[in-house]
Parts: sequence; C-alpha cells; structure tokens
Amino acid sequence: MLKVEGLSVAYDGLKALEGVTFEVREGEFLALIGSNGAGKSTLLNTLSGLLKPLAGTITLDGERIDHLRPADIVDRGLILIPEGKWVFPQMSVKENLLMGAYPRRCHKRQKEMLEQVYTHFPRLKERERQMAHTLSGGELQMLVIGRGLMAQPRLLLLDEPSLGLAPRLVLETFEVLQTLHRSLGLSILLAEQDVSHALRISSRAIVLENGRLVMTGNSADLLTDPEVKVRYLGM
Amino acid sequence: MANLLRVERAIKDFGGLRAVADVSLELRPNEIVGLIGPNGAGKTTLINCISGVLKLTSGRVWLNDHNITRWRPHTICRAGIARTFQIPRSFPRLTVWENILVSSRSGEDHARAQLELVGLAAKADLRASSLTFHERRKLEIARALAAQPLFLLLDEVMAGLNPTETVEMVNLLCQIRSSLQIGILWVEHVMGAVMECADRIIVLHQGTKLVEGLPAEIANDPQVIEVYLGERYEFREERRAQG
Amino acid sequence: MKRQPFLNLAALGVILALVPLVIRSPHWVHVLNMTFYYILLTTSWNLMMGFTGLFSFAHTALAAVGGYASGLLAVKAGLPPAVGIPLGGLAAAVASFLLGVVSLRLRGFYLCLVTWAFAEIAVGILRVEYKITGGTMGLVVPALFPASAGRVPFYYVGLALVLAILLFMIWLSRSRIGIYLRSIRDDELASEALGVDTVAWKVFCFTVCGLWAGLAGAYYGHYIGVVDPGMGSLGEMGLVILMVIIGGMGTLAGPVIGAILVMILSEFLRGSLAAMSMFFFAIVMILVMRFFPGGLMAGLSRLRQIRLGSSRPAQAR
Amino acid sequence: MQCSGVNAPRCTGSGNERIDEVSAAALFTEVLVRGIAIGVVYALMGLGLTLIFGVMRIINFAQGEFYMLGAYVVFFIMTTLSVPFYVALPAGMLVIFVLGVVVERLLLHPIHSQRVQNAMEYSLIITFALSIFFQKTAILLFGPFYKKIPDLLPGNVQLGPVALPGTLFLATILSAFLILAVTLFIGRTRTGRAWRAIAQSLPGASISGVRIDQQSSLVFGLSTALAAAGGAILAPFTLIFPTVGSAPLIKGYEIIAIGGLGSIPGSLVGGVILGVAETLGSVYINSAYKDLYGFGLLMLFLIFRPRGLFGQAS
Repeated sequence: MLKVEGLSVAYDGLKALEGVTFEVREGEFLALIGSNGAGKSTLLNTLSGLLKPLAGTITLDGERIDHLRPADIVDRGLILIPEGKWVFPQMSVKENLLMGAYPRRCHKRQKEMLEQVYTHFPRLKERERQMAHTLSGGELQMLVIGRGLMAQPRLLLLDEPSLGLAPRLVLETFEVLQTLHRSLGLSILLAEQDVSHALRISSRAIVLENGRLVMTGNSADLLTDPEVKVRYLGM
Repeated sequence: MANLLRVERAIKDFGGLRAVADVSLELRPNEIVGLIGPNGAGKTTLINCISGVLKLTSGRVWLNDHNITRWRPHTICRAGIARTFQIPRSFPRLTVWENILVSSRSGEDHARAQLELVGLAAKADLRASSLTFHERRKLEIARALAAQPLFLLLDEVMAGLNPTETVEMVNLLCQIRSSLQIGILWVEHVMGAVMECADRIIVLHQGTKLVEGLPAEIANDPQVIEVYLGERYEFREERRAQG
Repeated sequence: MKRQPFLNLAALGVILALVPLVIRSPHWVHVLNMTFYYILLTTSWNLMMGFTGLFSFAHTALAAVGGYASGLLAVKAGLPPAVGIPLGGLAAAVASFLLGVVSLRLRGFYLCLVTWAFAEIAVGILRVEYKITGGTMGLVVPALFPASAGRVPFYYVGLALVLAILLFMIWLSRSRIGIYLRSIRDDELASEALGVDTVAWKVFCFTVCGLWAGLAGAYYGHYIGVVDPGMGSLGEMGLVILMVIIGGMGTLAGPVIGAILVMILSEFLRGSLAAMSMFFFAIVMILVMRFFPGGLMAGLSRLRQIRLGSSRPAQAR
Repeated sequence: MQCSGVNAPRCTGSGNERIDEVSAAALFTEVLVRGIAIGVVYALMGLGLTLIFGVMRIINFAQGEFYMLGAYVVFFIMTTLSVPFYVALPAGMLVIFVLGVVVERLLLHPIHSQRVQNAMEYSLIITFALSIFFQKTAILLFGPFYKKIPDLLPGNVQLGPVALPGTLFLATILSAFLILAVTLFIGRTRTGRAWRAIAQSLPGASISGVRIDQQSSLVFGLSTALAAAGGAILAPFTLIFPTVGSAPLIKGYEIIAIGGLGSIPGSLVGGVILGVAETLGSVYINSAYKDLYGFGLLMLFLIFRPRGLFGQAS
C-alpha cells in the first residue's frame, strides 16, 4: 500500500536519508531497524509529512503523498506515533485521546474508538481525567499509541515505542502492537532499536544505516543472519 | 599529585522525578570510563551536572581539592573539565577555526594542533553550518580539547556514525587518552565501541549505579544482561582484527 | 590582507574629512551630522543585536540618557560640553550596565519587553520631572561650538566619533571578544560550557553599547542645542532598526550604509512627503524582512558571487 | 484611564481625622472598583496577545494598531450607515478579523512553512514595521484629528457605595462577556482544543491532523478582532486618533508579563492587577507617573518571575 522510492531527505542542512526504496504491503508488520541516528525518525517524519524530501517519491495506494501537508496525510489514514513525546501536557488524558480523533472523518465513531482504546489500555481509562504531564513514561507511550488509534489508522508508523521503558513494559507494548496488528488488520511500520524484539514480532524488516537502506528480508532470516547478529544483536 | 575527578553521592531531581539517585564515581587521567545504561537512566543528566549545566539537588563534585558543585559551567571548563553534547552544538555562523578559538586558552598553535588531530584543518575557514554530522562531532571534540582539559566528558560520540567512522573515533579516543593523558567519562550506546575502548564501565539504571567493573565482567553480568543488554555480549576476535 | 579593514577605514576617514571642502551647503552638512548620530546608534545597536543576539529597545532611550546627562551637567553645573559629552556617555554606560545586570537571564522577546519598559520609564521620567528636565518641550543646552562657527566643526567631531566606533568595531570583530559575543548569539549554553563567561560578556556588551549610545546622544544635544524626550521614543528606535535591517544585520558596513541610505532618501522625501517618510520606510522594512533577509549587504555579496562565478564552495545543501 | 478626576488629597490632616478616615475608606473602595473595571477592559487586550503568543509563539507589535483600526471602523460604520453601536461593534470586529487573516497570510505565513531562520526576531521586526505602517496609513486616510463615539450609557451607574461612569460600566460588561465567550470557545470546542494542542505541542497537533497554517490565520484573525473590540469599546473614553493603540498595546504586554505569557486566566488576573495598581498608584503616589507603574510591574515580573503568576515553568 505504501511505496517509497529513491527517497532523500536533508535535516538541519545535512543529508539524513539517501535513496531509500522500500514498500509496506497491505496488512504487513514491517520492522525498520538501525542504530541511533541512522535516520529512522527522519524517515518516519518524512512519511508523515513533517519533513519534505529532497528527492524521491512516496505513494500511498497509487497516490503521491510526498508533497502533502501532515494533516492531509493523517486524513488518508497514515498515522505517526512518536516515541512517547509530543503529547499535550496541559490537557487531560481524555482530551489528548480526543485530539487523535480530530480529523473530520473520525467524528462519527469517536466514542466507539475511545472505548476501544480504553479496552486496550485500561490504565488510560483509570487516568482519564489526569493531566498528561503527570503520567509516567510507560503511560505516555500508551497515550500516544492510543491517540494514534483514535485516528482510525490504516497504516501505523511507530517510532521506537520501547524507548526508555522498563523491559517488562517493552514486552507489554509489543504484545499490544501484535494484538492490534492481528485483530484490526492494521499495517504497521515499526522503527526500533531493540532489534531482537522487533525482529521477533515483525514479518519482514528493513535495515537502515547512515541514511541508506542496507538490508531487506524476512525477519526470521535476519534474526539468524550473521551480519545482523554482529551489528545489532550484540547491543 | 595525580589529578582526580570525584562525584560524591550525586542526586538530581526534576520536579517529582529523580533522574540521578545517589551516584558516586571517580575518574583519573589516562583512563576511559564508559557510562552505559538504558535510555532515561540518567547518564546525560549526570554529565550535565558534572559540567555545571545543571545543578545537583544534593551531593558534591570534586576536582582535585576543589568542590566544584556550584561552579558555573565556564569556570568548570577552565578548571579542566570539558564536554561534548549529544547533538553537536557547533556555532553555525562561526567558521570552524572560530569555533575552536571560542574554547582555546593556549595560543593558536595548540588550537591548530587540535584541529589537525581530528582532521579538520583543511576546513578551518568554512562555516560550521556547512560541515557534515560526523565533522561537527569531530569539531566538538577538537573544541573541547582546545580548552586543554584534564578530563573530558563525552555524550554519545558514536551515535549516527557508520562502521568506518566508528573505528576512526575509537582510535581518536584512545589517542586522546594515552598521548594527552586525559581522563574520559564516556556515555555511549554503541556497545562494541565501549567494550573495546573503555578501561572500566559503569552501568546506570533508573538513576542508580547498577554495577561497575571491567568490560568483560559487565558483558557477563546477569543483571546488566537483564535490564540492558538483552543477551550476552560476545567479544569477537575476528571483528577486532578487521577493525 | 589582515590590515585591509584598517586601511579601508583610513581611506574612508580621509575622504570624509575632505567632504566639507566640497559640500558647502550648510543644510547638507547638517544632514551628514545627523547621519553621524545615527551611524553611532545603528553600529552600536548592531553590536547588541547582530553580534551578540540581544534584542534591545532601550538604545535610543540610552542616547537620551546620555544627552540629558551631559546637557544637565552643562546647564546646572556649568560644565563645558567638551567634558560633558564623555560624561554623558559614561552615564548611559552605567544605566545600560544596570539594565544588563537585571535582565541577564532574559533573551529574545522577554529581553525586548524589559528593555522597552526601561525605555518608556526613562523617557517617562524625563517628561514628568519637567522642573529639572524641561518636560516634553525639552531642555535647551549650550552648543559645543558657538553659532558663529557654523556646522562644519560639528562635522569633524561627528566624524571623529564615527571613525572611533568603526575602529572599535573592527578591532572587536577581529579579537577573541568578537568571537565570544558571536558564539553567545549562536548558542549561549555551548558557549558557557566551553569556558566563555557569558554573563560577563553580555554585561560588557550592554555597557559598551550604552557608552556609544550615550556619546551619540550627548553629541546630538550639544549640536542641536536641545534635548527632548522624543529622542528616546519608540519611533526613533524604529528608525534605527530600519537602518540596520536595510543595511544588513551582523555585518560591519551594513548599519553604516543603512543609516546613510535612509538619511539621504528621507532628504529626497522632503516637502509634502516629509511626514510620510516613515510610511515608506515601514513598507521597505516589511519588504526587506519578507523577501530580502540579510539586507543590502547580503544582496551585495550575492551579487559579487555571481560575478566571480563559483569560486567559493557552495553552502551545504 | 479616567481617574485623574479623583485626584483627592492623600493627606490625612491633623484635624478631623475620623472624617478623613471614613472618606479615605470610601475613596479606596471607589478606586478599587474603578481599577477592577478598567482592568477587565485591559484584559481583553491581553487576551488577544496571549492567544497569538500562546498558539503561534509569535509577538505582535501591531496589535495596538488593530485596536486603533477597530475603533475607526466601528466609528465609520456608525456614522456612515447610522447604525447603533451594538450592530457596528460585531461588524467592525468582522472587518478587522478579515484584515488580520490577510496580514497573517501575507506576512507571517513564512514562519509556519519554516522559511524563516529566527521566527521570534522576524515576527518582532515585521510587526513593529507593520505598526508604523498602519499608524501612518491612518494619518493618511483619517487625518490626525480626534474622532469621538458618543457615550454608550450617559451618566453614572451606582454600584453600592461606588458611582461608576455608565460607559465604563458597559465597557466592563462587554469586555467580560467577550473574555468569557473566548474562554469557553477555547475550552469547549473542537477548534479551541486544536489551538490548545498547537500551543502545547506543535508537532503533536500536526500529526493529529490539525492544519497549522489555517488555524494560525484563524487565531491571528480572532485576536486582532478582540483588539478591535477593545478599541471600539473604549473609544468613547479615549477618543480615536492614529496613535491611540500604543497605550493599550503596552497594557496588553504588561498584563501578559504579570499573568504569565500564554495563560488565559493570567491575562484576566493580570489585567485587574494592572488596573488596580495604576488607579491606586495615581491616587496615592503620583498621577503623573500613572503609565509607568505598569512598566515597573512588567520589569519586576520579568526579572524576578519571568513566567508571571500563572505561566508554566519552561
């Protein structure tokens, strides 16, 4: 459904991505792995329209979206979930979630979606009225995922959902992602530093290094690939 | 008398959050100490507190016999503790040479030598905004060295470097330690580099010191594997040979 | 190569010293004298804003402080203007020093507000305490030279002051201090962490700029013969900012060229249009900000690059 | 604003101390009520600036000129179409709203499309130039002379022991109404929530589907319309002339410095504090310095408590 071809992006005057080409298929769980600063966040931010590419194309269901503004991309069901940040600290948990349903197409099912998010994350229901800035790191992560779900996504872009979480919480988060993937039939592009986990729950993976795509393959194959083992699983 | 940087029971709170909880450590010249741990473990906060950018909630920092806990960053720098930032903070509208001069305290020859050490001498007259990410990183290190420090605090200097650049950086750090006799406290995520290069490693977890030891000990420590490494780190001889 | 700016300045000084021999019209000498006043203000404001990144609205108010200090010393204490002018500069430097100390933690918009408040308070006091200051009508102060001497002697004093500030700026921008100030502008925290005493240098910048503004104000007062609260008004501040923006902020020549350009242009807008000169300048200022950031100097250097071809490595894309 | 009339002696003479005490208490109450009333009108100005700064993070130095233009537009609507104030006010607000949107589109737009290096510097200078431009345009179009909107409510309104000029009373009520309406809008509506979202996390709002450029124009338009309302409401007092906007601009910034940049309750409380401080100061200290008390407060707050009373710590 999403095709990226020859994508190059400059960030802060520096080339952060160069000639990146890959594809996310309908209903696929694709992992995007690479070390800190390899360009994973840049890639996701570009896909969601926050950064403009220097060259290359991004197409969603055959329509070019690389020139669109973030809001237009959200309207098409491509939703970015940033790593536990960009919440609205002075709004309640519920208001934060409702912001996720801001696009007009989401209004009708707003209540229903809210219930759905609360069943996935009962913790958020408990904290419904609390201001977002009082949440812990793990709860913030749930909140941004929940906010993304409120927009009724077709393709979720997740930026390091495990960042800064205790190991137990990481497992929980990944479990929720897997459930979402299976029960809702969501397509997911997951950027992760925690390579071993990411490869275990995804079906396919691409590897980014220094702004270039260096490997693509089935997650199971990559998990046993000697080069991947040396470079990423050692960490 | 040997120089010594000593952190004594450091605690740093942000509002209700305790980012650093009772950490003590010592650093000597000619020694590289790696500071590792998961994100949010308090590594960068600790660096910020030592360099005076943040003030400790309680605890002390000693440089030799001086209690530098409450000193302002520029005095700490002049006293002999220089640092780099996680995201390089070069002065974009200054030239590379001017960037070096900001911190240089010891004449232009010394400053130029630092620029040569990191291999940026040819770009001295360019604006820092025209450097690549890797070059900005090197400029930061040169700038820190130009202040003639006794101790150097490095914040993730390997992040975003490709394998060749990583090797280059490892060599540079080793050179700084042995030829300049500078003690380095080094926050890093790239385990390969830390394991090869550090003399000692401290693992931080949720603001406290989990363990401290030689790289080999850390790599096999069950606690560290549990909270951070995920699985055993294997030293690979053939990789070192390649490097 | 290294002496080039000093040689340029010397040449400029010689040429300008000969100007009164050519231009005989007292009116044009007056325009040039006023231009000197504004060059002093634009150049020193540029040191604050363009070099150090401190946005101040207090600059013309500091000129008023200098003018009034020197004027009052002459009127009340009978001090000769020649002594009063440096003391006026000193008074403004002290005021600016205090302003710098209290607003150290502030930057950007907050600093802008505080300096604005300072300006309004200073000007307000000058207005209200009319028994001492003459109030809104201003204070008549003795001229530096007798009326019989004409305007040319003032010209040379103004020229000397302008050459002095340009010399100072050249020296500063080539010294380590200039680098420290610009490093503060680019990244204050990094600068501090690299051993630059950012607090001290910011206060230094405030003090020195206050000194120059005060000298300018005192020169103005003893030239015109009157100092009035309008000297420190926001409108005057706007004029100074306009000159710097048009010329090019953060450059040495920009503020000078901007001041000359605006002063000469407003001469041609005289007559029925005189009152509306600020109307046109406001439009120019908006257009420059919107479409030509960097002002004239940036435009010139772009032009030069075109003519020399691509001798310079391109900026990072 | 109209307090010079109450410049009563501040001495309590040696003779009739009891009578003086009684009148002093009455004077104090009156001054306080006036201060609060004026403060609410100031708060309207502060609210407009707070909106722009809070949501768009830019400084509008031309806000006073929208205030001035608002007064003129309402005046001309009233005189040429001979409609009552209550019709002219919303019409005038609409006109200025459109003007605000146009200005935002033309001049401030580059800030959102990230084509400006230093947004703060850019907005400061460009709106500063804009304020000069509008002032001079007003002189060109309307001449330098005063215009006057007739009193909205002639005579005094008796509030318990205090008599308040009817027009001031009405101005206070109108301002309070507008402030309440805007506050409810921001707190309760979807668009209001989106504005708060932009203020709290711009990228967060972006990826939630908020069109930043559209909303910025709306916010700017609304805030200039509020300024215009302030100008029209106070016009019977202050008269209308090309530079009438500079004082309220100053008050507006003093208010947000006191209340905290970007805080809506802050702008209300800040307005009242400023109004009271000015009236008390001019009665009990020196009326000639009336306009300087606010500046003094501004400096004190920014220096010692830069986030004001209600602002968030950065």
